[in-house]
Amino acid sequence: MVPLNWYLMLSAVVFMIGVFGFLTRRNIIIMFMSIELLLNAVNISLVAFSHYLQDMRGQILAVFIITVAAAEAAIGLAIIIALFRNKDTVHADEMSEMKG
Amino acid sequence: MNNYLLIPFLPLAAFLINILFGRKYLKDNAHWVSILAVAGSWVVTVITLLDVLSGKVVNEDIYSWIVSGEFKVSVGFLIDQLTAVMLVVVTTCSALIHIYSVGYMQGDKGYYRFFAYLSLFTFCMLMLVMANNFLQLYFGWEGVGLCSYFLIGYYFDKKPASDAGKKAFIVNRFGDFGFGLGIIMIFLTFGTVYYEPVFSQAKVFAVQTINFLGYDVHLMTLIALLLFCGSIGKSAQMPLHVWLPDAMEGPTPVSALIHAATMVTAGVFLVARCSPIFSLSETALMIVALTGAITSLFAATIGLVQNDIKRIIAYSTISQLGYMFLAAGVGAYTAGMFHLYTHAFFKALLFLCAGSVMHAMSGELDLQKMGGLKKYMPITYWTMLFASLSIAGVPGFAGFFSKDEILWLAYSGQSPVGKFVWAIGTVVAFLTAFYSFRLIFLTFHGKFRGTYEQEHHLHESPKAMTIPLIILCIGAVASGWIGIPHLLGGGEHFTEFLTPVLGHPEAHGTHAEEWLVMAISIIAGFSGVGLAALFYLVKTDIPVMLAQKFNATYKVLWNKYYVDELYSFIIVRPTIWTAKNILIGVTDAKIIEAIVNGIPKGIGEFSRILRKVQTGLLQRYAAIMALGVLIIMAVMLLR
Amino acid sequence: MTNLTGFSMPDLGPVMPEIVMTCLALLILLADLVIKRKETIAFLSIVSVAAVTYLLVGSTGITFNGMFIADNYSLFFKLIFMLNVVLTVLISVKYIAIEKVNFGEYYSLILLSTLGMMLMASAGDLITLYLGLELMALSTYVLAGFLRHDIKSNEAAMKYFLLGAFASAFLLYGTSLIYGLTGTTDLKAISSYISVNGLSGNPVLTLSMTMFAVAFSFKIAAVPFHMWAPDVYEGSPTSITAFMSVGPKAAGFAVLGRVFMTAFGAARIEWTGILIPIAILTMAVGNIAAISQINIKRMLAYSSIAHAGYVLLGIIAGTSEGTASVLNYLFIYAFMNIGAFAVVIMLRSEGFKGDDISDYEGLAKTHPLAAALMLVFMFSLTGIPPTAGFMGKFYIFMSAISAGYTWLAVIAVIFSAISAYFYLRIVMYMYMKEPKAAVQLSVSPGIALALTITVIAVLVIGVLPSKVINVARIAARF
Amino acid sequence: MNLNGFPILSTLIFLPIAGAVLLLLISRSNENLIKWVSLIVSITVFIISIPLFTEFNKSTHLMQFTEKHAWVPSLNINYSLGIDGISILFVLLSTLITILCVLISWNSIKAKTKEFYISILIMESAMIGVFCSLDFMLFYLFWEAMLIPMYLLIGVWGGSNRIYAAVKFFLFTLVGSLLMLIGIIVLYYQAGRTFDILELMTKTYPYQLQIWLLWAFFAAFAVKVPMFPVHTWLPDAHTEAPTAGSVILAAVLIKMGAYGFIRFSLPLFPDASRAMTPVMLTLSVIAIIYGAVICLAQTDLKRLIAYSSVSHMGFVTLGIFALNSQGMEGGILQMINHGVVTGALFLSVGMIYDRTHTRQISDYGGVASAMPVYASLFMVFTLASIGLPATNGFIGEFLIILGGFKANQWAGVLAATGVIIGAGYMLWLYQRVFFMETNQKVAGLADINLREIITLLPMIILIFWIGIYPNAFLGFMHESVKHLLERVNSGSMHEVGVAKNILEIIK
Amino acid sequence: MLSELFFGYYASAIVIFSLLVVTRSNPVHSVMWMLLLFFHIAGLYLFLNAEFVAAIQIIVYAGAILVLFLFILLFLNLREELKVKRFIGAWPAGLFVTTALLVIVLSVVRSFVPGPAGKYSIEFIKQETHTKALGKLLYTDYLFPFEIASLVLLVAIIGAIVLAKRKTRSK
Repeated sequence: MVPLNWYLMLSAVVFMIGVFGFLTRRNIIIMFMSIELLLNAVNISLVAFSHYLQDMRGQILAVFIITVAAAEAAIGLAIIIALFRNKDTVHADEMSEMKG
Repeated sequence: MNNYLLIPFLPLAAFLINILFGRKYLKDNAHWVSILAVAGSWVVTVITLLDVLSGKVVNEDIYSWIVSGEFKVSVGFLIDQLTAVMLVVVTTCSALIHIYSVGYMQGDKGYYRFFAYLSLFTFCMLMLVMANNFLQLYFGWEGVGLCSYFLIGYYFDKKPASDAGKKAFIVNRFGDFGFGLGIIMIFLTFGTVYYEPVFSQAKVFAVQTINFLGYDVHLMTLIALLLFCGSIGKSAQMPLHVWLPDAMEGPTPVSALIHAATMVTAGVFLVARCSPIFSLSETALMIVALTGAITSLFAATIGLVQNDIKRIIAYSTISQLGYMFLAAGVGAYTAGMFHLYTHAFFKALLFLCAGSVMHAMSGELDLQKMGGLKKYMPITYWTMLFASLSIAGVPGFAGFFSKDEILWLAYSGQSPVGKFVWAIGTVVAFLTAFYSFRLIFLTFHGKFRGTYEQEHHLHESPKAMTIPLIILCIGAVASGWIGIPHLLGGGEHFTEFLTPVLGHPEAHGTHAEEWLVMAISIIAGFSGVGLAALFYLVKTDIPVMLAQKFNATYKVLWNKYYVDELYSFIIVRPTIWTAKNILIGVTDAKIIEAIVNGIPKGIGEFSRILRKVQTGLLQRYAAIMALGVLIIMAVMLLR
Repeated sequence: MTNLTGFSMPDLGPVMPEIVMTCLALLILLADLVIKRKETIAFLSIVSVAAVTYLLVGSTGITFNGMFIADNYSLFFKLIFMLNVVLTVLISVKYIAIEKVNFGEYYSLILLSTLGMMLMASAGDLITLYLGLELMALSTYVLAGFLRHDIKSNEAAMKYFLLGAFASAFLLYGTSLIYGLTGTTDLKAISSYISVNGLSGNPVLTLSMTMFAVAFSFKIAAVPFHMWAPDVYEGSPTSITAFMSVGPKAAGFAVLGRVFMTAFGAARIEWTGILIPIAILTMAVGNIAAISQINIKRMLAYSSIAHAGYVLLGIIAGTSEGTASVLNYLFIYAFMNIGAFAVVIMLRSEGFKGDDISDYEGLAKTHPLAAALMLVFMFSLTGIPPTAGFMGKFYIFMSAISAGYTWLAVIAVIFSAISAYFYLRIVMYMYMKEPKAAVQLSVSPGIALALTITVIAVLVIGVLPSKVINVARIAARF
Repeated sequence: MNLNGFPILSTLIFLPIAGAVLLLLISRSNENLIKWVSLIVSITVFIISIPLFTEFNKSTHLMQFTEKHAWVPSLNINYSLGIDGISILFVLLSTLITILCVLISWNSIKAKTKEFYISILIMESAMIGVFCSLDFMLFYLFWEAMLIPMYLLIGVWGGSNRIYAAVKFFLFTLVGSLLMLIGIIVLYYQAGRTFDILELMTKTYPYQLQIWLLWAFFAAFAVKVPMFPVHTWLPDAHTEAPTAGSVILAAVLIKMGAYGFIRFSLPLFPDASRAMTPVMLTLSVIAIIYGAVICLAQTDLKRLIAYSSVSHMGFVTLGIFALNSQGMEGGILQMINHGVVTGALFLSVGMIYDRTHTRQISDYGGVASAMPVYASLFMVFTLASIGLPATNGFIGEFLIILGGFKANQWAGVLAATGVIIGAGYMLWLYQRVFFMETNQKVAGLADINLREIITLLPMIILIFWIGIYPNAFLGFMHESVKHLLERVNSGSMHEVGVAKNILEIIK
Repeated sequence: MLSELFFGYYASAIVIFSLLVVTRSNPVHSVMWMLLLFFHIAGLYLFLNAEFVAAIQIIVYAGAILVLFLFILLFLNLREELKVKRFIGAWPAGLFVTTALLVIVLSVVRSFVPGPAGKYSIEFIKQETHTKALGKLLYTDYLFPFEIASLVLLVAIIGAIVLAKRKTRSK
């Protein structure tokens, strides 16, 4: 029987890879994907919990997270398009109109 | 009681009328108001003198002035023998000088202002003299200081005059600083500032010592010396004498009234009034005597070489005041008061004569430019001669009696410094005679050394000026006669009159010694006159030769021992220097402002750094967030 | 577990305001197709908000077995949200016309975002909390990027979106840990589980509390999670900045209060340990960074960060008095902040951005009334007595000191003195400098009404604060 | 006892505000109407304040004309007003000063006159409020409310460097008063949730807490007084403020700091104040000498007078912390005197400034010959400022030096030197401005007109009235000061004593 | 023993694929690796007998969201994208922070004590079939979040249209 901790460690690793991607990649879309990674990591741990706690709540939350992720993707990409139309770049570090 | 009120409040009324309506309405006949007021108070003074003579002493309060906790003081009058003497002196001199000023100040544009200030001065002096508590004395004290500031600085558009006025006031303030502390010490020890209870309980505290600023000091000496600080300031004794010579910038009647007869004597009056306290402390009396003696010697020496007629008389005033303090110092308060009484007359006379000489010489004051005025101004000449004879101590004249009394009592009193002080007194007598007659000979005898139109313009002063001179001359001569000593068959009425207040001075010498002392003082007086005649009438080259030979001492004397420069070097310039560079430059600008402006500047700097952190880069924000999470987790888990 | 047939319809009474709000939002979305004049849509949305407010007062209770709690606490917050919506709509009517983004969706998105906030305020369960938060967040991202043609607005939306998603990921991770630990996501059940099993020292609990603290700090823009606020406030349209500076922040505090008070009530010492450094940092950075700002929107952003710091003091106090002071402060904060933004909006006219502080020079000469209004708001934000700002701050300091955090109150006082400097700078520019260019104000009935409401509220509450304080004290007992 | 129910103090506070609102309605153009309305309002306020003076019952230390209404019941904050011997004189001073300010700025304020008079009227209500309030919160509200109009007065109508001065004034006072706010709240909880000052005064607080709170209150009051280290805002504020502004600042605002010491620091923290008296005395003596010496080197007329008020206020704090009845009464009287004298000095400087538009002393000289009436009035104020007997200055200074000497001999002696330096710089100023040759810049000046004389007349009357018959004013204070000193000196002495030996037993 | 082996494969696959997603310079390759990642995660869910969630994972994530990403990538001109460097300048700092976070979280998670067992035992789910159980719950206990989720989707639609629509039709 695979102990619960392994799942948690797996989700933690995936989470941290997502964070690393978010912090270091210049391309916004990749940053966006890293966020999806984060959410998936959380889903893994949730489903694992619901399996070991024999309770459905985790999976329900996972479902809701997936729906919200879909909504986020829609809006995120809309913003990227609007940005791309004006500034023709998709790199985060070129977006520093406002500072100070 | 109410007629006594008239004495001070008549001049006050005159002052108010003159100051309020002077400029527009009274203009040139403002003098009537003041003269009537002074004359009125002179009349009432005579009445009070008669009452006091008949033994009626008054001590009454008018209204309660300050009440704060247990500190209660009110405006009140104490009329006793001492006050009566002072009242007579003040009102008579003031009245005569008022009349004299009518002539002297003819046509001056601030005419009404002058008379207003004169009346105010008389009011303050009378309040000072008639006070029955120390605070009202202080009120009068500062009031006369203020009037002397106004009157010295009367020609305010001239810098030296306004400087002199300011200097007089500030130097007086130094004295009043000590005086104020004295009054506070009195209140703290006796619980009240009224004369009567303080003097009666004085003996109770005779032996007590007190811790003053860390030192254990004999209580009575402390109070006496603090009060004495006030009198040094007011009566221009060492070291606070510097303002009197400069005060000559004011009009001459002012010098006559304030810097000869009345205000400067207030110091002596204070010592006399507080005799119960002073007599309880040996050291205080000794200090008073020594200060008086040294100041008189010091002033007399300077008087030898001065060429400005008013300055000479001013130094002679300082010297004579030294005499009075000398007398008080040896316990002979009555003698001091007697000399004050006679000195008021002949010194005022000297000043007024100098004034009429100046009037005639159209403002010229330098002795070197005068000479041979005898034939042009006979009345001024004779009155000034009598005054000089009196001051020189020639027997028969007022000065002789009062000075001799002091010297005798100094010699025979049992004060430890008596003999030493007597010796100095005799030397000063010789010097006084010398410079007084040097002045007479240089102005009235010999040939005229002034310019042609001055000579052409020479004339005797008008009646308004000469009548007061004559009256004063009578006073200068006759005033001594009421105090003729027993030795010469006199009744010593003056001392008897003042004994109830000031106590009777005991003399332990034999008649022979008394005769001896009198003889020595007469010899000193005549030799002074003779020497002056020799120097300035017969062989006029000797003084010039002496001046070159002892050039150094001559220069020191001529520059008044450089005391003025010394003060400005020690006190005035360093304070202003500290104010300019240290206080403004350093503390205010550097330390406090640095902190006060520094903190906002620091915050501003820090805020600029914060703005740099906000680079606008998305990843940097995310990195900082992640870092934040990391730190919080680390702190929370490790705690 | 009831079987399918025995399913009892949960009592919808308490949820009625939310349901009505949803329907009205959709109605307005449709109305936009029919009605051409946008002013009527604005008017419609205000009417709908009024209707919801009327409903709100009556509806209290717990439904959906604990997921939705409509108690006094959430009612007070919903009042703040309603106030926020009304004022934002009023000030944005003319503004979005000037900015040429005059679409109907603007109003429906605002209503939906407010709906999200209402759900957050009365979320009794972490799931509803997360979904409410996402609903509010998503609509606010869109609103932030509403000026499609302006690069700054796009950038603002992008930054807000990415960092928002990042923060909500942390929230989810925290939720999953708590779920794993306690087996439930219902706040009351969590708190009873923790107190029963005495988990207060448990590292997982601390970790999840930190995660929650991070997510909520992001929402209320507390340092070090505040970096997004200045750029987003500056970039997005000013009416939305006003909306964002009050709405989401208040919702963040509502959730912060509820989660930490009920769920983690037992582990109070731990989470105060987390919040105290955050509060101090927030006050420090908020006040100090604002001093050297040149753009007024950025300055107001930093000032709103600083105010978040002060409110955190109330939360740290942990007592019901503390929560009451938080409620009171947020209510007053809504008025003065939106008032200040309204004046900023008035300056925005055709071809004149009106964002720089130097545009305010000599305003007192050209437009004395506008300058006077700004003066009142600036002094209120500083916390000078006759204004409501002082009452808010004073009550916060009182609750902090009564909870024993006197030293914290002293630090807060020193920082609010520093804040006086940059608020004063605005007043100084307006009153003590000569006007450069002739500034032409764009005044509309909406803005005029909003300004009157806010200025009266600021002055009246400043002088007679007892009404608001009493209501806040009742609301604080949950 | 508020004379047949008429709430006199509230009217005094709210009438000026009503006046200000009335001014709001008047259109900006007819300035004359604005001026006359504000003058009438200030005069009516003064007239209403007179019954306070006549109806005052001098035999009791209890508060009179008291009013109490609930304000924020949930936090137990009440709108309670009342005055006693200590605060009555200040109320009268504020109402009188406001009239003079309106008169002095009749035609010297050209720009934005409406806002100017509104600020002055609001200032007046804040001032009266501070002196009458008996509830800490109400006191704090008025204390801070006065910041805004003063900031605007200095900032908008001030001189060349007004912005720096206004901001400096605002921040100095704000930082101080915010620390006081914390002190107030701590006190609120310490004394069982009450802001009522009278109730707070009956309680005793632990010694260590008293020290902390004393220093918190010291921060607020010392800045206002201003005491030595925190005084640098005063010269800037005074030189830059318009005449009316610097008159209000000098005459009333500065008094609030000292009033705060008397009303709050001493009675609330008796042991701490007694322990801190040496520190306070040293600070006051430094302020006296430092302020006086620095005046010697000033070149700007207003700056000199400002530093002279630092020195005078040093006297006041010396009097207060002498903790004996002479010192305290002298201190309070000196606060009134300083208000009258420095107020008058600033009024007269304002008059000459309107004519010559320069504040540099070197530009003046020989003004006496051109303006004799003005010169004589200025002389009276100079003498009062030096503390010449028969003027009000002397009474205050003498009592303070007496009280100071009783408390600590060194303090008394050093303070007395302040009097000498004071005479020095004032007479030197008077000489440079009025005497000596007439400077070309001030040659043909017109003497002061009737309006200006009327402005200065009340001051002259007050100077001589207090100088000659001070009991009219000292009479008010006796009971209140006695009560205050009983509280400070004995106060919780025995409790502390008891507490101490219990500690011994335990140790 | 079989389950550990099975889990080992899945876990390592997921970790490798996510690393590849994050590090590849060509965004299209990243999307491809992500697709594989989602499949493996779905597999893991099956292993944890959450069939319905796995199905949704495949349909929604792999099907909808990744396709959306591909559309966006079409906008990019890939050649210019390849030349530019992938990571921001300060990427070591990011790496350090992430590894530190990982270490902390792992240390906490290692000693994890799960909460009380709920009612939904695995046998019950098998007997009830996972989708029915999930569906019933969604429509009874979790009706409220379900409705909110629908609103979230609505907002997504409105937002996408408002922001991304080509021609502005404002008045």
